[in-house]
Amino acid sequence: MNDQTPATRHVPDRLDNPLRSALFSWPSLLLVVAVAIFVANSLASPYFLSPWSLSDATFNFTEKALIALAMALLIISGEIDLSVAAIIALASTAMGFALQFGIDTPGLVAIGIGTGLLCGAFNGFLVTRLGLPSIVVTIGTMSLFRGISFIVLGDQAYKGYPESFAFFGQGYVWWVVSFEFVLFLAAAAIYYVVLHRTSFGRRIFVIGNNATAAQFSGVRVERVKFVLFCLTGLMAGIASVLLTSRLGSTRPSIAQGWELEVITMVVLGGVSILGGAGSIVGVVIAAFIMGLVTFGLGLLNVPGIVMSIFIGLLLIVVIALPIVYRMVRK
Amino acid sequence: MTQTLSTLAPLRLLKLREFWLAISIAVMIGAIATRAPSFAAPANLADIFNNTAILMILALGQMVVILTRSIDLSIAANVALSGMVIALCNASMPWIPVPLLILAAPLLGLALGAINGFLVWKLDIPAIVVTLGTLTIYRGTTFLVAGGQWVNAAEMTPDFISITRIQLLGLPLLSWFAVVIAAAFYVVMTRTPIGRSIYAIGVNPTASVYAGIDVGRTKFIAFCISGLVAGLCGYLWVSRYVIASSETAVGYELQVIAACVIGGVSIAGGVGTVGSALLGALFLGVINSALPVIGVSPFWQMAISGAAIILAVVLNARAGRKTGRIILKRAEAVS
Amino acid sequence: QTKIALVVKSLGNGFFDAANKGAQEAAKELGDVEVIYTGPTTATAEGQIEIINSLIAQNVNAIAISANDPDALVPALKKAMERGITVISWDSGVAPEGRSVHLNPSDTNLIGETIIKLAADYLPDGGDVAILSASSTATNQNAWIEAAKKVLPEKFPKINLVATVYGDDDSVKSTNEAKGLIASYPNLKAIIAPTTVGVVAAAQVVTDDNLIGKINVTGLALPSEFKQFIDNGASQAVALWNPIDLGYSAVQIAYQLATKKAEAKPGATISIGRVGSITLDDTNSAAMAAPFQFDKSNIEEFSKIY
Amino acid sequence: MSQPKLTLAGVTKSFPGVRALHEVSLELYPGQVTALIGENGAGKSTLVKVLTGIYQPDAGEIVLDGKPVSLGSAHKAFELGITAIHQETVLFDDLSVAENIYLGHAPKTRLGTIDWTLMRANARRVLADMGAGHIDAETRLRDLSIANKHLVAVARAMSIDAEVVIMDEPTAALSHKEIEDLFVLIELLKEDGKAVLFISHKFDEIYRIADRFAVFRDGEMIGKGLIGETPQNDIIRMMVGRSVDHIFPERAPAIGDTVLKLDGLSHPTEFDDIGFELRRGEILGFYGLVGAGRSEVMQAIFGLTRTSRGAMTLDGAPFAPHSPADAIEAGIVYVPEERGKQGVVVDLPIVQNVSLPSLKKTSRQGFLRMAEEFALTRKYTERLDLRAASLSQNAGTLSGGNQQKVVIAKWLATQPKVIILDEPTKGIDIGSKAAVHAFMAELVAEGLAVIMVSSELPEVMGMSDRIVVMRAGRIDAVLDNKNLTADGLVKRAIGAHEVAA
Ligand SMILES: Nc1ncnc2c1ncn2[C@@H]1O[C@H](COP(=O)(O)OP(=O)(O)OP(=O)(O)O)[C@@H](O)[C@H]1O
Ligand SMILES: Nc1ncnc2c1ncn2[C@@H]1O[C@H](COP(=O)(O)OP(=O)(O)OP(=O)(O)O)[C@@H](O)[C@H]1O
Ligand SMILES: [Mg+2]
Ligand SMILES: [Mg+2]
Repeated sequence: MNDQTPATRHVPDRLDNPLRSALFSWPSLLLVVAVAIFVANSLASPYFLSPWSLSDATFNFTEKALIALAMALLIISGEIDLSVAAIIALASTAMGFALQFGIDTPGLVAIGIGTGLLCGAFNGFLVTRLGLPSIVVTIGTMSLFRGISFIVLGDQAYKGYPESFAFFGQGYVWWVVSFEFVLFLAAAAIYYVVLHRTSFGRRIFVIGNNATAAQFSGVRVERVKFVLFCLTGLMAGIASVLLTSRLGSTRPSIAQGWELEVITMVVLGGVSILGGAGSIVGVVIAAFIMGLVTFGLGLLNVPGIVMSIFIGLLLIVVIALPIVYRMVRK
Repeated sequence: MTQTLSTLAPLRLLKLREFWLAISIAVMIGAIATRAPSFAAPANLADIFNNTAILMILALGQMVVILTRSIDLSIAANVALSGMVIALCNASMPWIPVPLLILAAPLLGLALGAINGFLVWKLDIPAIVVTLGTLTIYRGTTFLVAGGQWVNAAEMTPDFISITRIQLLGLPLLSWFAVVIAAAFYVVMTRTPIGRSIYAIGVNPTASVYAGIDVGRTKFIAFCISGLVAGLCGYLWVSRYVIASSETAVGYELQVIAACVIGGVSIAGGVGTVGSALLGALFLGVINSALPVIGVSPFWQMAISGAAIILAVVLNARAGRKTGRIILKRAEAVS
Repeated sequence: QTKIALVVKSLGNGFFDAANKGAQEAAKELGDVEVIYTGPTTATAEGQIEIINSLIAQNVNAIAISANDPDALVPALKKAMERGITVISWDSGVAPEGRSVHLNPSDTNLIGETIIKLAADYLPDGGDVAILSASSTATNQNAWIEAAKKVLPEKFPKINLVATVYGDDDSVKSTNEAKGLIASYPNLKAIIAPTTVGVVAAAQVVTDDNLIGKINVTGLALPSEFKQFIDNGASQAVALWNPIDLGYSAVQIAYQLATKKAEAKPGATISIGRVGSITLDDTNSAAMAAPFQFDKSNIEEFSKIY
Repeated sequence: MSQPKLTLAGVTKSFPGVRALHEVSLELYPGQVTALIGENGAGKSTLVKVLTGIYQPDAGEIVLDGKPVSLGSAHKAFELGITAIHQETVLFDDLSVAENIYLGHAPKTRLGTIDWTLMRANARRVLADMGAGHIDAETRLRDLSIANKHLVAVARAMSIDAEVVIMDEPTAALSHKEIEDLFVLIELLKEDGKAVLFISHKFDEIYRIADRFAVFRDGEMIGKGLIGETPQNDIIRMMVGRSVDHIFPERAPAIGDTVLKLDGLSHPTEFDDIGFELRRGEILGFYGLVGAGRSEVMQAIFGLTRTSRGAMTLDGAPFAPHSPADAIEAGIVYVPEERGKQGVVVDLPIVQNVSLPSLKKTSRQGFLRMAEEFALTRKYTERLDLRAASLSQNAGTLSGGNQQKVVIAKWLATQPKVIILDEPTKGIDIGSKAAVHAFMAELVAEGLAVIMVSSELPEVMGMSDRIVVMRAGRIDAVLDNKNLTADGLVKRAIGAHEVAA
């Protein structure tokens, strides 16, 4: 090579201080918000700071949050699934249907989760194999899945789930710690590791940033996306088991409108809706924030629709804050 | 006119798609008529058109936003809030002339749309996030302004309810609203710089900047347009269903998006015409009116419209599939 | 102080707002009672469960609920009872294991018969009728329709029930379903809507489509919301019980049970202030008065009350 | 000498962390072509964007015809008669040719609506005037060939009756023939008295077409003058701060056995009957006009494009990749043409870009090991002399040449058998270009087999052992790179030799 080239210079691994950047990251901002809401809640209502209250509060969001974990991965990869709530309805219907044939608890759980997985695979097939935009596909499957529940159930309900089945949505593992909550924490830990500590997780980020470059670099983009759709369906199936167990019955209209709440959770958690960025920690904190806000306001008997104003404002304000801060500083 | 059409609508393919959609709607009506002859009667068709009028108007507004690579999830919440405010005005101040209220409704919607547009433009937050937020905010506000009450038929003035029902040349005024708005959209989208800019920023935002188009401002205008028609539909909705509640049009945003998609409006932006949005809405309208008539259980309705959406998307994708560059053919053509 | 939560199917519904009036009246009468009027915005079971959870946390003394789903609410209400909260259902019931008492606005069979009779009275020659109900999961509507179907063959042989459709207590859906009924059954003579939302939507459709005189809309309606349709002839008569009394009674009963002044067991009699008293049957439910009929002669007067 | 048409004084423009332009001054004269020269990232395109109203300068003055002007938007700039053909193709695939030309300044009717009839007529006239009458004003841009698209971009610039015409690397995406056409057009502009700013990395072009030059380095104006009075070496020294003798590296080719063999490989619409052999230690050049289908063939080898007929063998064994992942596993890698879109992931750190195809190697049972990733990245980026602040810097913040190095490093880390380079030096400055060429020589010396697709004749002739010439989706000839003439190759590429023979 050219002999006038200076000797190879050393390029450091990183310039920033990882601790410092963690301190100024999205999850820390959310954590501050979460703590503020927690404090505000305990000041506003004398009932808030009781272990049973807090435990009850978790039921309002754990099922949605379980789906949000998988949805976060899906959105980071640049896709979206609007059919999750409909999957819950269909999976629940499948379980109720199986119940008519005397299938017992383990079988029901398997059927619920399996149905979710199948629905996810169907979405994944349409999106990756036929190359259709996921937002449109899942608007369609959202009607289709719930529609099938309506065809099967009509105005009827399935009830009479076995005693042992009630544990998933109503049981406690230890004192006030519910099974749902423990399951959520465990799932969050697993998703954290998958997204941030494995090569599979790395590929999700790469795909979300630039699917073409990912493909040109040997990432099997379609396969990864397919797996993510399946995972999202699977989590919706699990949520369906929990919700069905908690309600003790199945109606085709359950979990109506959950898809937008799940997506709100994910976006509030700092996942870029355009794909390529986000963290599980953020999503978990966002789930807690939404749970705390709704429960706190519920204690003050604020109607749900008014709570949603808070959630909507929170979403826009929290996302706008760093942008406005940057603008003002400039 | 026909000559202009061929270049206006950027895609010949798309026109073909609209043609097929129109054909399939006609075939569907024909098929239903074999089972229920009254279905194809002009009066019933006019009725279906009238039933679909609001969906068509909203689909046009949504299309404009989708063309700019955005999406307006708050469109139905905007309908609810504008409708509620107008209904409350009418109920509490019956002396305000109804035409004034009809004028106020779109302005109110415009203001709500402008909030979306402003957040997208100035803060550069993705449209789906902004409208996901304003969706809940607008709906909650609907509840708050009415103090949790509904406004029902008894509280509204007779004029307020009946204006949209006035028959003109065999169609109710509601249908004429849709006709006039569709015509206006056609002119705006094909003949005005702003209409073309909306297409341009959807096709290629970077290139638009180079062509002197302010992408943010154009998106802002698109949201204003969608807000404007949503506000108008707020009045139309309340007048048609004679009730204003915080649950007005709940979940309807997805229907509106589905109408666009069925019509072939590309969710990736830049592709879609006034005709396509109208036909997409009409397609859904015909299905919804037909199912009860041919005796399909109401419980099948949802699954059928879901399947229709998926089918339409698959077919649209087939039609729009890139054919490659075809080097070989081109080479033969040259030699 | 006794805290009683009046949980309704959905907020904003005129029927429940009227019930709340009665509830507040009862609270004032009883003195040391606070009534929390609450409910989801959309009529869903999940929405009601979240509300029940927060009521449990607030240590309310009693919950009086009009349920969106008889089964799905049971686990949550059971939990409430385990934490010492008195739970009763009213208007739309909960399965017995999820409540101590259920207060029917009226006798189920009686309502079933009344809604058919309202149509039959104006159809001396009989004919096709159809039912436009609320949501397919609404307990009370389903029970009434069931009862109506039972009495049809014996008492109203000339009436031909051609369809039952569901408008989900959503004006748009109800409107579309009503239109669908009219289009599919050209000989339709009456639409029976045993729901205050559906009945208004159906009457509006009949008015719009110039079918006044051809199709009679009837069912359960709030006089204040429905007056104009009696006036314009879209409907001959409708019926309803007094929602104010219903709310009043629900709070009264909840109070008696929560303060141990009464006990919930079959055969027990509970006094409900100015309305009188009720006696529990073997499923611990009781019914109030027969539905009251409104027509041209009295709608004016009642539309000022509720 | 006439007065300058346009004068810049003290123009400064900064981006977060980068000073793209610093107190730049420049004059453009009517009837003259000024060449703007500088390394990648010197600030040339930034200057173009400032002049066309897309970026607003932080400081400085722009004077047009003696009057200071402010260029608040792209619209304002073309109203003042400044027009540009930008480095990236910035057109609208789904709009018609006429609208592509007139978007933003379409003729209006009396009612203020767009006059489509007049617009189409004008578009036809503009195209005809520049000798592109074969392009139908009503077709959708998507349906045009790349060269014709470029002509539409030129037509758009011409549709504005501009006094100042700027061309930012207009020839980078064009091949020989279109470049010649473009030069004719530039001559016409000169005759018309327009002031032209011409940006290119190719010195032969600059010396052919330009009257004056200006050299940028790190955002600053280093020198300017008349092209005719300044030797190339002086300009290069201004540009890089040292002299670069760009001679293609001397190699002693040690050609080994056949690694990759294609036999009758065909695609339904894009290419037909492609057959050649690639041997160890060899650089096989692919030459052809843009759109000849070379990239399509390469992408088929890389498992991106499905083929309809034919077969491939790798080291004698049948090879039929279904995806790039298959190809990479088999030892074939591809440095794509569109660096920004297909090569690097701009919003991810360098280290993640480089380790991406090697994740299997650096991770253990699917779990990431960052230390391994950094080690791997360091090894290969140092070898390529990557200039970066840190390895955790986002790849998008690097200059074009350095991004290309990241892509190459990524592939070297997989230790491939065959490396395909598609336009490896497109848009790369002369310094980096020499580095890439030297590096290719090293690779083959180590026993790799290299396929190099290039539209640049000197590069093809200077680097290749053998040259495959492609035309319209078919192989025209496979030639030993001995005693070939540039003229002969071009004739083969455009198909003129057959007529002549
Ligand atoms: N929008 C932007 N944001 C941040 N930095 C930018 C932006 N645009 C350009 N730069 C930086 O400004 C510098 C000058 O870039 P510019 O594109 O003008 O270079 P150039 O001379 O045109 O190079 P090339 O020959 O590769 O085209 C580079 O360091 C580039 O990374
Ligand atoms: N009609 C077209 N529209 C858009 N892009 C095109 C068109 N024709 C060619 N291109 C682009 O130009 C580039 C070259 O095309 P292609 O790969 O088929 O030919 P090639 O002979 O390999 O040319 P190159 O020497 O540029 O690689 C590719 O990036 C391709 O995407
Ligand atoms: Mg440049
Ligand atoms: Mg190429």
